[in-house]
Amino acid sequence: MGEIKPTGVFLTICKESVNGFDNQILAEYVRKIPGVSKVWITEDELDPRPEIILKEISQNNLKRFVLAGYEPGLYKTAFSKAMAEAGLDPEDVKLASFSESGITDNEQAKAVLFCSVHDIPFVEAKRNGSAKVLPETLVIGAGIAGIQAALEIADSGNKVYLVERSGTIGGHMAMFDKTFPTLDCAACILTPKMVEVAQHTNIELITLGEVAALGGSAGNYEVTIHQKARYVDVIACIGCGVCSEKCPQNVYSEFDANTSMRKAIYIPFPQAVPNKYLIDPDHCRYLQEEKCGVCQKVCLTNCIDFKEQDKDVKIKVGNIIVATGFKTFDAGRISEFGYGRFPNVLTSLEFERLVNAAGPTGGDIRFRTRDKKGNWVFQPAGDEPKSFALIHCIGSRDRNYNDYCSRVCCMYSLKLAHLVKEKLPDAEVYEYFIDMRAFGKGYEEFYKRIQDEGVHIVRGRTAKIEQINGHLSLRTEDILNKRLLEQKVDMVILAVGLEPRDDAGKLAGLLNIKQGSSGWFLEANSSCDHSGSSKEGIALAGVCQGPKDIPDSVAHGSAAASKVLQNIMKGKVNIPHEGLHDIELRAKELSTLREE
Amino acid sequence: MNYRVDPTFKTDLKKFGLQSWNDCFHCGNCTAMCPLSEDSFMFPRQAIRTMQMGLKQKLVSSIDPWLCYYCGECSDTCPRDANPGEVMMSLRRYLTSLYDWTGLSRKFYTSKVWEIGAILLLGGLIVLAFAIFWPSISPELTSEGGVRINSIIPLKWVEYGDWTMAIIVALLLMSNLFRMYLKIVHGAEAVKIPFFLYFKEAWRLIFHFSTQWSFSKCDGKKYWLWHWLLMSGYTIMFIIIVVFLPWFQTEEIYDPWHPQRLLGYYATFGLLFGLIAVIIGRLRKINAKFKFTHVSDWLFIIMLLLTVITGILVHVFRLAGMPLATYYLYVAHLAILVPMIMIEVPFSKWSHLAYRPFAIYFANLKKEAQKLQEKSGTNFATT
Amino acid sequence: MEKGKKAKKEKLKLAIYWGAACGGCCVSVLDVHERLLEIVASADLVFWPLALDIKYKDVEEMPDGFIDVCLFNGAIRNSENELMAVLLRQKSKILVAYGSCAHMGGIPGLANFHDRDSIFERVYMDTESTINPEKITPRPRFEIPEGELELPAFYNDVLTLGSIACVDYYIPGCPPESERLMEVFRAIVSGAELPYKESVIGALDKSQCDECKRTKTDNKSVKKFYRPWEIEDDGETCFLEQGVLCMGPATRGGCGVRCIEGNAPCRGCYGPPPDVTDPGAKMMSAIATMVDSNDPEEINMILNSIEDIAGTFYRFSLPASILRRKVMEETNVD
Amino acid sequence: MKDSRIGVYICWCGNNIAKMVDVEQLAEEIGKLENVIISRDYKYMCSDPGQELVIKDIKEHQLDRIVVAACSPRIHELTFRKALENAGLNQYLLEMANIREHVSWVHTDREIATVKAADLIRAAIEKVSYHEPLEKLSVDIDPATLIIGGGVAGMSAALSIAEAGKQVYLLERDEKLGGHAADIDLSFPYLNSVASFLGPMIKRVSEHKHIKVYKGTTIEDIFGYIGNFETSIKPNGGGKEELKFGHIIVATGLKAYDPTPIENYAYGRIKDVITSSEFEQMLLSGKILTKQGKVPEHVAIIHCVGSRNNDTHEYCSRTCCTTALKYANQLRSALPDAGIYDLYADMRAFGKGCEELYTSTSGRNIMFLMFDPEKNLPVVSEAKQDEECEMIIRMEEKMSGENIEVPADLVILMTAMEARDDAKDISHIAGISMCGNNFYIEKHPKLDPVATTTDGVYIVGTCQGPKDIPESISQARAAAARVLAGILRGTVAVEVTTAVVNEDICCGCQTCISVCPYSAITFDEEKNVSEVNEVICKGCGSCGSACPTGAIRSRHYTDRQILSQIKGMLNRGKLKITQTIIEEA
Amino acid sequence: MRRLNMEKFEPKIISFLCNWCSYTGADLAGTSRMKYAHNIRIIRVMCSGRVDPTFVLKSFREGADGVLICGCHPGDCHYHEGNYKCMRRVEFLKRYIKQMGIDERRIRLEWISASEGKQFAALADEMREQIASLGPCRVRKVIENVS
Repeated sequence: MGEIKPTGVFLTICKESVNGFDNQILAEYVRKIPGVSKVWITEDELDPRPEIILKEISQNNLKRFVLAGYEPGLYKTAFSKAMAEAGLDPEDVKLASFSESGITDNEQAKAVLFCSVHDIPFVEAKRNGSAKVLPETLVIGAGIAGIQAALEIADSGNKVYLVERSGTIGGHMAMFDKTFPTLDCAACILTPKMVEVAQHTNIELITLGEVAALGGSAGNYEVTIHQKARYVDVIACIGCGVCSEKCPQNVYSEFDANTSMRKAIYIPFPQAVPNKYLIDPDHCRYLQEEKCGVCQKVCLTNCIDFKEQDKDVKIKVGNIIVATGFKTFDAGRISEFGYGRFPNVLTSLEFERLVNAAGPTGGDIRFRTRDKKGNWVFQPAGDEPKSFALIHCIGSRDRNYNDYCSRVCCMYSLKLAHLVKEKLPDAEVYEYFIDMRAFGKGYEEFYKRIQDEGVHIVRGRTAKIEQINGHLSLRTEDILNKRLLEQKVDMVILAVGLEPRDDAGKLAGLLNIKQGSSGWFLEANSSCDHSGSSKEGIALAGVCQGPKDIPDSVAHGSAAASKVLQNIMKGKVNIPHEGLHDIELRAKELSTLREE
Repeated sequence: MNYRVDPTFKTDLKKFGLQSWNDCFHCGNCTAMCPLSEDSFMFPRQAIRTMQMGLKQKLVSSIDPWLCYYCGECSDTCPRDANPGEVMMSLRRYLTSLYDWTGLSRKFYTSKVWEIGAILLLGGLIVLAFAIFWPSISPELTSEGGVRINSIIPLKWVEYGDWTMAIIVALLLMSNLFRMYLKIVHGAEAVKIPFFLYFKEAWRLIFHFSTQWSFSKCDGKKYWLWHWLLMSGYTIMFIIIVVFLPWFQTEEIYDPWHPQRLLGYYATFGLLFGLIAVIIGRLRKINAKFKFTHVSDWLFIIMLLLTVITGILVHVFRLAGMPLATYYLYVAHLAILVPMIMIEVPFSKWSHLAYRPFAIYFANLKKEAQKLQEKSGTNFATT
Repeated sequence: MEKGKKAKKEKLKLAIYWGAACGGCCVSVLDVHERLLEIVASADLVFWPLALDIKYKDVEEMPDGFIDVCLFNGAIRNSENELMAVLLRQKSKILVAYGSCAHMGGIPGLANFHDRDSIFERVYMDTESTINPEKITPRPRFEIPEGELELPAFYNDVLTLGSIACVDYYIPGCPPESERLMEVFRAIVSGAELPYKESVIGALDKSQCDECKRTKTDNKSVKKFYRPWEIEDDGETCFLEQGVLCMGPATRGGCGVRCIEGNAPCRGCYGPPPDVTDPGAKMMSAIATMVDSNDPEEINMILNSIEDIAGTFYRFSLPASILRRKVMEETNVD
Repeated sequence: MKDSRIGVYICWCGNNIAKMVDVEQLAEEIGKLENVIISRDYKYMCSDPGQELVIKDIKEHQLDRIVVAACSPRIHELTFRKALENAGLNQYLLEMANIREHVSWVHTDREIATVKAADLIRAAIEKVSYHEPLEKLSVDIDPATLIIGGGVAGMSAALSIAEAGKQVYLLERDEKLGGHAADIDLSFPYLNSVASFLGPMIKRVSEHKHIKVYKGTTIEDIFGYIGNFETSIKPNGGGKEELKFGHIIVATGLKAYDPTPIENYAYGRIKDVITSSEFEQMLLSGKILTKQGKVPEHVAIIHCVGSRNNDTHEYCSRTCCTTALKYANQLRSALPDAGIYDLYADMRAFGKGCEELYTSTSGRNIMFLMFDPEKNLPVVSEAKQDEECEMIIRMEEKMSGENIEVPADLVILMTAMEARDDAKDISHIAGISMCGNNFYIEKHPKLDPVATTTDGVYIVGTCQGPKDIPESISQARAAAARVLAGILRGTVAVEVTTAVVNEDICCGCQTCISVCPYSAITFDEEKNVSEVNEVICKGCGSCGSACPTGAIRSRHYTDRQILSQIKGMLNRGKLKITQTIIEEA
Repeated sequence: MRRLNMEKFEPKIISFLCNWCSYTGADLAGTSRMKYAHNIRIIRVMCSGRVDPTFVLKSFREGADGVLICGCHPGDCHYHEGNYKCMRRVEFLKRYIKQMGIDERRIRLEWISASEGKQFAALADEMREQIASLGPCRVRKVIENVS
């Protein structure tokens, strides 16, 4: 084994939210590694300014540096500069980034440090043996990313279990009207895929299912799926809809983002897959109070069974793909916008249903009004609003709610503005944004197009909404025109951001995968592997890893599938070293190999 | 004209308590949220922008910081935790120091040592003065016959002292206000103001001075009430002490319904209630505006509180007929009161009391002048 | 056996007749020049109003199937044409629709843009050189001193031969290329196996482009259509690629691409290749494909550069097309 | 109409159809039609007994054509096709009449609905009699893959495939692997070292037993179609090599925009105005110095250079904003006291962790200034002698509305990503379409972001549009998934209802070729005919209607089939049920 | 059995729908139980680009009073540009039939997406109204008279 040049190690843990590292323990550990001649803990011990570093280099006769911490790259350039000034190779500044590999504890941090000191990639050192892989795959979540991943694998001839918590597959995409920037209709492109899933012989679809337990290890997982009772025999049901027609119970339709009513026995939407009815046990009068049962009486095929019980399905799979998606931000949390108080302050998802040709009004834009039973719904008979405001960044880029950018809201808001203009050309549409993030292919062009369509696009975040005489009044600073706007509109659409699902933490616990600080599942490596999770044999697909638009989700879904296929074809899955000692040994071995 | 950006400007401002100077990403939420912001005076975002870019010339002529009453809504809803309200507060401190030609204001704001030192010095001088005079008057003090407050030091002397103090403070304030006027009205974007407007708009000065009405527009009349109680209490006390001291500080103790006592009680109550509310707020950090506290803020509060408490105690001991205690406390009272007035009023936080109404007055002057010019079709903004 | 021998030696009985035609087809028979001798050598002309003085009555007297081959040219315009078509069908073993008019209606077929009344109106009253104060138009029968005279009735529509009588073969062309005629003739004489009934002979299954020597590429996008004189033809590039409407792709070959060789675009006289129901529709479809725009307004502008769509695309085939004739809303023959 | 033995099955769909259509009488009447051997009505045709009924009848009555009048073919066409298959009949000899979605559910008059159903069924009968048996085809897939481009995307794809044990040929035009990523010091948003993952990646690619790397090699032409491509290459210094492969992944990457044409930025005129890639070189060398060798005291970063402007590129280059934030951090680290100015248009920090980077960067004393990317771009000019800085940038700051001057010693231009100059050549070679700005067009912008209209050819990374490293890797893997699935299947199913050229008719006019969106039609010079590659054809039928000679037939939707369907639909003929209800006008 | 009074003219309309958008849209109208005019007879083609002018002419020839062609919205075509090709053909055809004495309004090309069941239903009604107002198409009668 070759000598390690005299190395200075700068330990910095710069992100407040991250704890779990103990600088002292790490420093003590790293000091003992041969070749390490100086260790500084945080900026208190070494102000990382080039001139100070330069002084340290000459005082301690250092030849290289290892910067360790959560985001040590922040300091790297100062060290590179000092190295260059000292006549040393700037490439001898190595980073030991704990965030890159999603490391959260001292032992792994030590391993990363050890590898960095030895200049061995941590990923390589971690690589251990392998385990056999079962060819079956479990895909959790059947939104577009999950569907894509499932189809990708099923098309290769391997079995896929596709588990979906709701009664139909399709996820959020099925709810959308058009998709930006090409404006092709979501149903036109999604429903054929859904049908493909339904008809694929390699896909076993488990709707109303949720993962309840995970056993086994990478390559050979045993998963228990808790499947809720549908109360309708999927095979016998022919989807005629008589049951639903007669059902007396009205419930807000989740698929319509609670802007219309459905029955307690229902089909989420006409193109649902499976295209069979199901009973909402929380609202079914029979299941709640043993009264009614009309649906059973009118059913022509006798497919309704109130006695059906939830069941646990146990499956064995080699790989798991998590594609659980997101939920939209609860706009009611921001009291200034009056969502929940003012009926015509909508979330973008609600508006998405309103403009959808298959939505509650058949795509006609109407005020939200009370129906005969007093429910707030969109009805085809209502009046047309004449002016609209769209407010970006609701719950996103906001330290009071979510720090991160939800990535899709700018574009979908532009799209919604376009849809309004398309349906109501005389309507006035105002968009209030902070930064217009039109970054994807064709997005900027779309942004220009919307501007040309006469949508008033205003830079400035609306601060509050008040309802005055039936109008909604928005107060916004028009930054570029130095005006303070008090805009009166009929309808406000809040571009709500994306959030991890409420039970993301629970699932992470079940699967033993990590979540990042915002709650999104943590990728295997932040710089080069966004499809793996922190655990071998479990891949991530779509928004559950972080906000994404449709093409990115689809690509991400396919990428997850490629990880799985790779394992299946190899027949084995990598098993990482867990213990520090093993990694140290392996790193040493690798560095010896390199010397030779 | 082209402004040159200056990245070092904020280092100077930091000395005035500026903290998160660059967090703002300019969404405009604060301005839209601010109940006082209007088309002609949009703040705080623009002021923040000017500050971030280091456009000092522009900042000194700006009225915006004075229009802000720091309700804290902007800071509460700021998506970046950029704390616009606090920025405005810092700017006010900075501007105060700019208006102050003596340079003392800057010293007091930027250095704890200077501020505390000055207070101690002044307080010490008062105590010293008493210490020197004490032996010559002491026999009378202990004599029987109740407390004679004016015997510890001739009332005239105190009155002379008051007047001197008032004149010094007034001169300082007025000269500073004049500098403020020059910077704002004849600053970068000067407008020609017809003479009659100065009178026409004068009512605003009085109105705003006496009611602090703008503050009430900030949400929650509660805060306005606290503030007004504090402010009115302070003003009444200031006037009766400085101008009507012989009427106020009589040896004879009137019955409780006498206007002298009622006014005194009201002022004391206003001061005490307002202060307690502010202190609780600051301690609990209930509101954005209480989250960050500059040394000068605390010092002022403490000084005022001590003044009030010593004042009350003087009164209580006097009523209780405890001469010695009364006299000692009276000395302490003065030793606190004098530096408070001499330092806080012209150089520190309390100067806001004067700058604010004038800022509104100047702002409206500008606004009205602009309206007139627009009407007559001449170009305004002689930049 | 004797009979067979005799039959072999026996000359073919050939008839040629014209319906509504210009006479060009008959002339095309003569265009075989010296090979006429070859025809005469192996065939007897039993009926040819153009050349022989044989009356209809003589034909009527012939036994059924007496004529071996009858070349019928011209469309059916009046009752005489129809009568003769039916008669000749009866008397002929093989009835050949000879030339575009008999095949698809031909140029006379363009009269289907009008009806009888409007044609009479124009021809017998409105033409600049006509003086007809009594407004007399042809009548099928009228009284003359000698008695009642019967004349052929003028039909409202021009019909193809095929729609009147069962046609054995079609020889397309306006007029048919005489070389093709000789080929057919020789085939019949030689007793070779003839193609299936109702098929087109004397032409290729492939269309004009197959023979056309002009260079063709897949870049057929057109921003404006030109009439042949509006452009300077380079003589080498496919007409369509130059924006000149050429019916070549939807027209059978066999004529030797004579028009194109002569630097004129194909007009479609040889009729559609097999399987094409309506050559005009097919050609419209193909041409529309070439229109280089996705913007409705621009498309319309480009289409504006095409004169007389129906006349251009159905120059020879209107009576044989799907729609057959213009719908005359006013004078409909309900 | 050909002689055929047709069986007609009319579904009740419980009451869904039967309530609005008199199915029993219909079945009886239809049974009287020519060629209809069997005509039945049944409660649930899609149910197992319903299908059994069909199978039994086919066998017993030697039926050769089946018409099912039921729900939408989109729901159950596959079901009944399978039934036909089970009965030993070619599955394409089926036609469905949609009398539920298009009749019973949308009409309210029972008699009218019955007539309409009859019309649809008759049309189906007419059509089905012209149906032809079609065989499902498939082609074998060569398990090797060609990857063009050895950048991050190309290498990721290569590794994904090779790790699964399949052969990869990796072509790189340069002499080294790594592409643009190799010239980058740190990645955003977490400022991790790029070399730390790229180095091992290059090593693994170079040493992998299933990857054959050809450096300094370009490609001239590719022949074949999905599963069976071939090409010959001339590797550096070697002789000609023939390669055969089943899939192609194009990962040719991008080119940095040359900002010389933007006069405002004085690139090329003032030497301390540099591009982002030049700055990246500085970072790698650790020497952030002006051309005169001085440490800059003021550094300005200008966004959107060559992006979001009609004079250059209309599109947004997606990564520059966050890269600029990264630079700001690196500059702050190296030059703790310098003035750092970030001139941006919209801060597009959209990725995971990017907004957080923007926030934290704000805390590092960086001055953010906004300009309009479309008009009045900032102007960089040399400062006067007496100034402390080298350059002055004059701009209209949008957030304040002020005209300001920014001092600078070093100006970094965040140059746009643009398509490579040879993008067009590769697109011709691999059969990929390009959009106006020369980026490659994906098959479907949403659902097929890595495939192209040419089956078996995938586009990944920045050749498709600007992208950051993880996105490029994600795409590369997505393409790898496709390839691996293909290899695993071993064959690719070919669309059955393709177009086919009758060579006896085709005259070689080539009208069809430009019509085909998939370039499935090629021209055979020798035979002077067009040829449809059935492996590529998707069966849209556009060529069939464009073909002026009628030489192209769209299988299963032939002219004849549709024309007879029209006829059937409109000729009520002898059906009593229809005659008695509606008289012809 | 009832004999319908034909005083009210009920036109026959042939409709060509593309498989991916419009046919699905028409299906959606069905699944959503929207009621619309019965006059429409739907023929499914894979793409509106498959609609050959011959089909349209044939429909008139066989007695249709109107022809409705529906495809994916511009830019949405499953096969990229088939709908544009259809658009050009329809423009062409309209000119032709106009010359042939047929009202060009009898041919209509509309874009119906898979989610536009309601729009399809409305279109069917509208088309019926329009064609009814135009009266019966005489093509078939005329031709039958000819032959």
